[in-house]
Amino acid sequence: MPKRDPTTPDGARRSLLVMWTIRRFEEALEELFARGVLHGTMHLSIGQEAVAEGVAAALDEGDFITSTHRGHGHAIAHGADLERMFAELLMKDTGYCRGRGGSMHIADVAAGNLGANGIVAGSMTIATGAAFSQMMQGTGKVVACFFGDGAANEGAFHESLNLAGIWSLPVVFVCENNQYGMSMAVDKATAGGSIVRRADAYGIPGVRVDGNDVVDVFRNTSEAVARARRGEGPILIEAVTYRYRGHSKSDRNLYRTVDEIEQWRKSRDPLDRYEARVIDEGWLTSDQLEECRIEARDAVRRAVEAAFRAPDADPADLVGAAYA
Amino acid sequence: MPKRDPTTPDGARRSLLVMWTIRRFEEALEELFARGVLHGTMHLSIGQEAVAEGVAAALDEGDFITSTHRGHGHAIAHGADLERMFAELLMKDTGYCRGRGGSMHIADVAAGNLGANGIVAGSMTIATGAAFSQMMQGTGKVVACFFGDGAANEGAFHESLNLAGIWSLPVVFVCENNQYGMSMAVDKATAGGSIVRRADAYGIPGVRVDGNDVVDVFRNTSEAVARARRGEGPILIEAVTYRYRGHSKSDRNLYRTVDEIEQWRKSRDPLDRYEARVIDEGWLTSDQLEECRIEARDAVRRAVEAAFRAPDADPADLVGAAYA
Amino acid sequence: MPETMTYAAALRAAMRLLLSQDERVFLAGEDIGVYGGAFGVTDGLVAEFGEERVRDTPISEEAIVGLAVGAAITGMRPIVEMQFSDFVANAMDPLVNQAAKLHFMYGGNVTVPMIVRAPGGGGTGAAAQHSQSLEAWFAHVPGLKVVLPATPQDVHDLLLAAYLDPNPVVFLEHKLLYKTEGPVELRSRAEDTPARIGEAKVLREGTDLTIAAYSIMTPRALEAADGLASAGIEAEVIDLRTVQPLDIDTVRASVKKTGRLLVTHEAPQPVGVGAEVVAGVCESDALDYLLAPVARVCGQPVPMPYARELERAVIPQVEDVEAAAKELVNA
Amino acid sequence: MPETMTYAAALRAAMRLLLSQDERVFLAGEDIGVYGGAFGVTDGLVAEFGEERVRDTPISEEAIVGLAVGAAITGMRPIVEMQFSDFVANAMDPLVNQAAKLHFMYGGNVTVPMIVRAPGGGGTGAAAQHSQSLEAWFAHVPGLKVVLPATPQDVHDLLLAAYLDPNPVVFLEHKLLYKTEGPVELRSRAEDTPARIGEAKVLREGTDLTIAAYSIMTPRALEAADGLASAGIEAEVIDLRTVQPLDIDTVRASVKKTGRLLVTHEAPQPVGVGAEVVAGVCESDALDYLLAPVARVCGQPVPMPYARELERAVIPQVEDVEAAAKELVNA
Ligand SMILES: Cc1ncc(C[n+]2csc(CCOP(=O)(O)OP(=O)(O)O)c2C)c(N)n1
Ligand SMILES: Cc1ncc(C[n+]2csc(CCOP(=O)(O)OP(=O)(O)O)c2C)c(N)n1
Ligand SMILES: [Mg+2]
Ligand SMILES: [Mg+2]
Repeated sequence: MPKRDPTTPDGARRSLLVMWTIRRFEEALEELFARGVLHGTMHLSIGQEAVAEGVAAALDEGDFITSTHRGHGHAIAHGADLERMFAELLMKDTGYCRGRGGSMHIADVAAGNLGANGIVAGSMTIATGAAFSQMMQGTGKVVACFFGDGAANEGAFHESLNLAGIWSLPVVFVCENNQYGMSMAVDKATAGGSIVRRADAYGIPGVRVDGNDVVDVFRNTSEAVARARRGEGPILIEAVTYRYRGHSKSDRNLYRTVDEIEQWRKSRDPLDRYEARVIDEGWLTSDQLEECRIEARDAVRRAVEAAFRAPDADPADLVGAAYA
Repeated sequence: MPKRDPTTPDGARRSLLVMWTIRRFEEALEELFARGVLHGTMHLSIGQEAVAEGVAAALDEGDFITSTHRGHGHAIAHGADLERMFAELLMKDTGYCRGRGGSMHIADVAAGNLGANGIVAGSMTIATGAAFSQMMQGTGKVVACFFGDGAANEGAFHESLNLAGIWSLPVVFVCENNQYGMSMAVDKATAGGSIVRRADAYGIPGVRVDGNDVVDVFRNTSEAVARARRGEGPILIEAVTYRYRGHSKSDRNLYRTVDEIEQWRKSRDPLDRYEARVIDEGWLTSDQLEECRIEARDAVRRAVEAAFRAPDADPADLVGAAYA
Repeated sequence: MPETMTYAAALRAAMRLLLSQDERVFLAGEDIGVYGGAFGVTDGLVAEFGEERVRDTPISEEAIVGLAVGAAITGMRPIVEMQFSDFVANAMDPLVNQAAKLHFMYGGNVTVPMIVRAPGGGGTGAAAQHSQSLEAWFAHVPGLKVVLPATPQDVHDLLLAAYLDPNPVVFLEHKLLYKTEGPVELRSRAEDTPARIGEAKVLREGTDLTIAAYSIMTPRALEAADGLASAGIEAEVIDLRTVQPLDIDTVRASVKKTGRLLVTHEAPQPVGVGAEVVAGVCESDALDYLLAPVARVCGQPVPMPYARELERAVIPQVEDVEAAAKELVNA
Repeated sequence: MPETMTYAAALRAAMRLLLSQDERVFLAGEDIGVYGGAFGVTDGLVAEFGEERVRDTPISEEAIVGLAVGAAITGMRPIVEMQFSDFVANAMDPLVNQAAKLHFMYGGNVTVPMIVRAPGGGGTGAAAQHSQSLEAWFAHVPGLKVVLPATPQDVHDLLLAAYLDPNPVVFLEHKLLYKTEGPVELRSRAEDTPARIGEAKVLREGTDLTIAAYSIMTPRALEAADGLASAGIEAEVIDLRTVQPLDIDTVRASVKKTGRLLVTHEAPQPVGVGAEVVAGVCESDALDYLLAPVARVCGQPVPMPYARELERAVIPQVEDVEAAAKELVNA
């Protein structure tokens, strides 16, 4: 999708639409899951929509993202086709991965989504390689690498930031700090207590943003992207946010309180806050707001319905499929 | 070996003896290698003796070390038996590893040397585990973990410092920054340009010491060890030093100048400097100095000779030897 | 008196016993504390034994296994968990270059008594990066032992046996087995375990062919044998239980009796454990007893797909074993 | 006209050709620049092609392989080096969980054309952590191809073939082969390579037994065959050359001719490539032609020791192959 500025009327409409689409998409998945028509598990990013959209909005056409196990939002914000996403989860041959990948592996390499990844921090070295590729080819393109607070303790984090640092690669590392890596509170897992502070260890800038404020995410990412595009190297952005749902479908939420969840939901929801802002700043009217919501809901509905009608993934196609 | 204070007359004698022993030991190895009686390659620490001794002198009886591919000095400073070391390199059954390990794998776990390691940064997670063990068992013992500047870019570095940091483990991470990881200059390999600065990322203290000054290494390590022993957690020490010899036997030294090597050797040699200091401070007389040198030389000679007489490692013992 | 319990519960009971019996034992892994582990295996243990001994770790697989190595060589008895066995890809250095090698490389002067538990296998829709069966890698590495229990009783007994072993043990559980139930005699001391690492077990006697299986394929092989029986084919079913060491003698003896060999595992066929079983038979005098070429029923050589029907097609099913057995006998 | 050159030089020439021919190709690894690589394989290439395309990296194996994956899926043709194949233990996630899986897992919409070069094997006194032969791991992973050239000509031609392959290729060189010499016809375009990944080669015809080998065991098998010939035994020697895909048809055809099979590799026997070769034969009609149980001559099941005599005892030698072959034929 083309760059958009969520602080302009036109951009606000598009950003709001993206954020509502992400939420409605994942709510629809929850329903499908409850109906038993999905397989496996899934990781929902409800509550974190501002990070996905704030980053994606700051990217130019042709820029790349790498994503995580909690990647529906990233894919949608980067322009994924909803029907193909649903089709993937519904095990259809028309899905992004022909039913072979599922929730954790939505990818559209040609369109610049280098893929969701089931390995925590698994996409960090890949993002670094893709950024290297841009530098070598002189494309002027940038890679935005999403990862979680938990991923920041993997060796891959360290090796990636170091390599990107010494070679000044055009990659923006975006840590979605949603307070937990599964059940592990970020403070318990992170020596030093701060992820963004780690940037300094690699001599690169680090910036902490309000991950529930799409405008804050957008502005800081835009600067980081511009800097990277100028060849000045990587940046680490820590976007502070929160996940409302359990880690995955098996989560009993024993490691946090209902109160904590409610607190975030009530006072810091990224959609509520952005909608209020959009009205406040006069970027959109409340009618236009409502139109966005409806448009998102309808798009999701249409996509599910269409996906259901698609042909199932075909076991006969598996022979030799491990190789190109 | 028991703790010793290189700033006292008795300690100075012992520390000097250790440092000369390391140097003579490795010079003897060079000779043996030239004579073709060794197998494989080896990594000499000539020029870095002050780090090994400064750290080892700060440890109490019962404290642990983990070591690297360039580990002869660490082992000797920690009290290894020279004859068993030579025997190992000479492929004798009486060697520390019964001829199975060689230069890169001198270990004496019972005596607290948890082992040299051929994998760069390979001993860092092990040191962390050993420190965890001390904490769990309440031994009050500390682990000193040697590693190189190159190792600081491995994922294991990151995961180890993070884990030791959150659990406040009694481990002192000692980076021997000898300016190169094989042919790679530390500045080229290290984003941010500083290894000690990385400590801050984990919320632990970092201190840079003159690795060619045994007193500076000793004092800072002593403080770090005391702190770790009090349960206040890990520290990162960066000891700045220099390797005179090639990385290993196959090194043509194309990545640095002869001039650079000479500069270090002439003006910053750890033995020259410590000897001058020892005289200056009146810790030892020049006669005592000379005695140390002779004692080291003789000990090395005796050890080689004895090792040569030992029985060869026996292939018949290999059956089932992979398992305890 | 044996109680009926799940594989997960029997495994948990073994860990509980070890934590109670030996203060050197500790558990470490991602989300094994209050979360109870991704599959609930450690559920409740942190409440019972505290956060010190049932340790949630950061997401740092290399450090988790390295932690175990360092702790094991200094007197502890670590049992660490990889949340999914696929993530051991991040910990191959401490497992293979360290744990497996130290005892030998350091001349026998150290032992590395540690257990790495890891759930493997597909069938849960978790796709390519969360469904692998990697036992072949570990069985190929001298210094490691590799255990793959198939029943609640075995998972209980073999964990105790792994604890008693002074070597690093890779203990591979199959996700689909966790909820399976069976009778379990709980041991009251680890030393009471009757299980021995390196002993296969003949679960069903038969005369027409030998089916060698392990882990999830063991119950499937038994079910196939039932089906075969009603077609008049009597299969002898062997649960290998451990693949390093591998109890090839039991397989050879069986082949001498039945004259036919079928090996089955969920991991892909090329250079899998099945190949080793076949080779172990065909390099012995059991070869002379073979009435037909051997058969392997293994996972299809593709990464594990997500979609239910694709996954089913990749993973060997009861009917695949049955069909292959029939073909083998009727060939 | 073929020139005589070393294995290392022939390999370097292939890299030089690829760097010249295709600007998407780059090399990355530890000390591959001015140092020339730990074994001198890349010597001079940085002078020729510059530091941009012949990239010294930090000591970060996971990042090196991950770099290759990210670059490969965005249009580059990376050739990266693990300084010793043992260090791939640090890079199993990007290699196995990423490179091998992306094409399938992402529904075929991406290819990962990359080469991971790695020197393996013992015989240099480098001991347990610098001497492993890990091909069995990779051959077990769907999505990877695994190549182990034994001659200067093959290392040249197969590197070009690996470049032409759109899949991730693990390219395993043996340290002791680097200095071996042989005639090499240098290709002037990658496309001119006659080598095909998945094609074994019969290097010597024989009637009494089949010896299947690869990498360093190929020259040893040939030497053993010479010895056997003087004892009146005619061995057919097959160089497998690639183990994934494995050209089992060539082995089967040979066994049908000779009636006896000996497989040899330096890697330890359990669940090694040799087991797969045996299984591939014994699950086919070639089984019926076997006049004797198969034989495997493999590395002893211990980590690689340092001492020369210990190392010799662990690594299969010419005389081990010869002795086993005699036993097989005379059994
Ligand atoms: C290498 C690896 N280790 C562990 C896991 C299991 N796992 C999946 S998501 C997750 C938590 C990740 O936390 P974080 O990075 O903060 O991302 P979040 O789930 O909060 O979005 C864990 C432990 C995994 N998929 N990969
Ligand atoms: C995991 C791993 N990668 C690469 C190597 C090869 N290697 C051995 S030593 C070395 C350089 C290490 O540099 P540093 O950590 O600075 O230690 P130094 O040699 O300078 O003492 C390299 C690349 C190795 N042994 N292990
Ligand atoms: Mg998180
Ligand atoms: Mg160094």
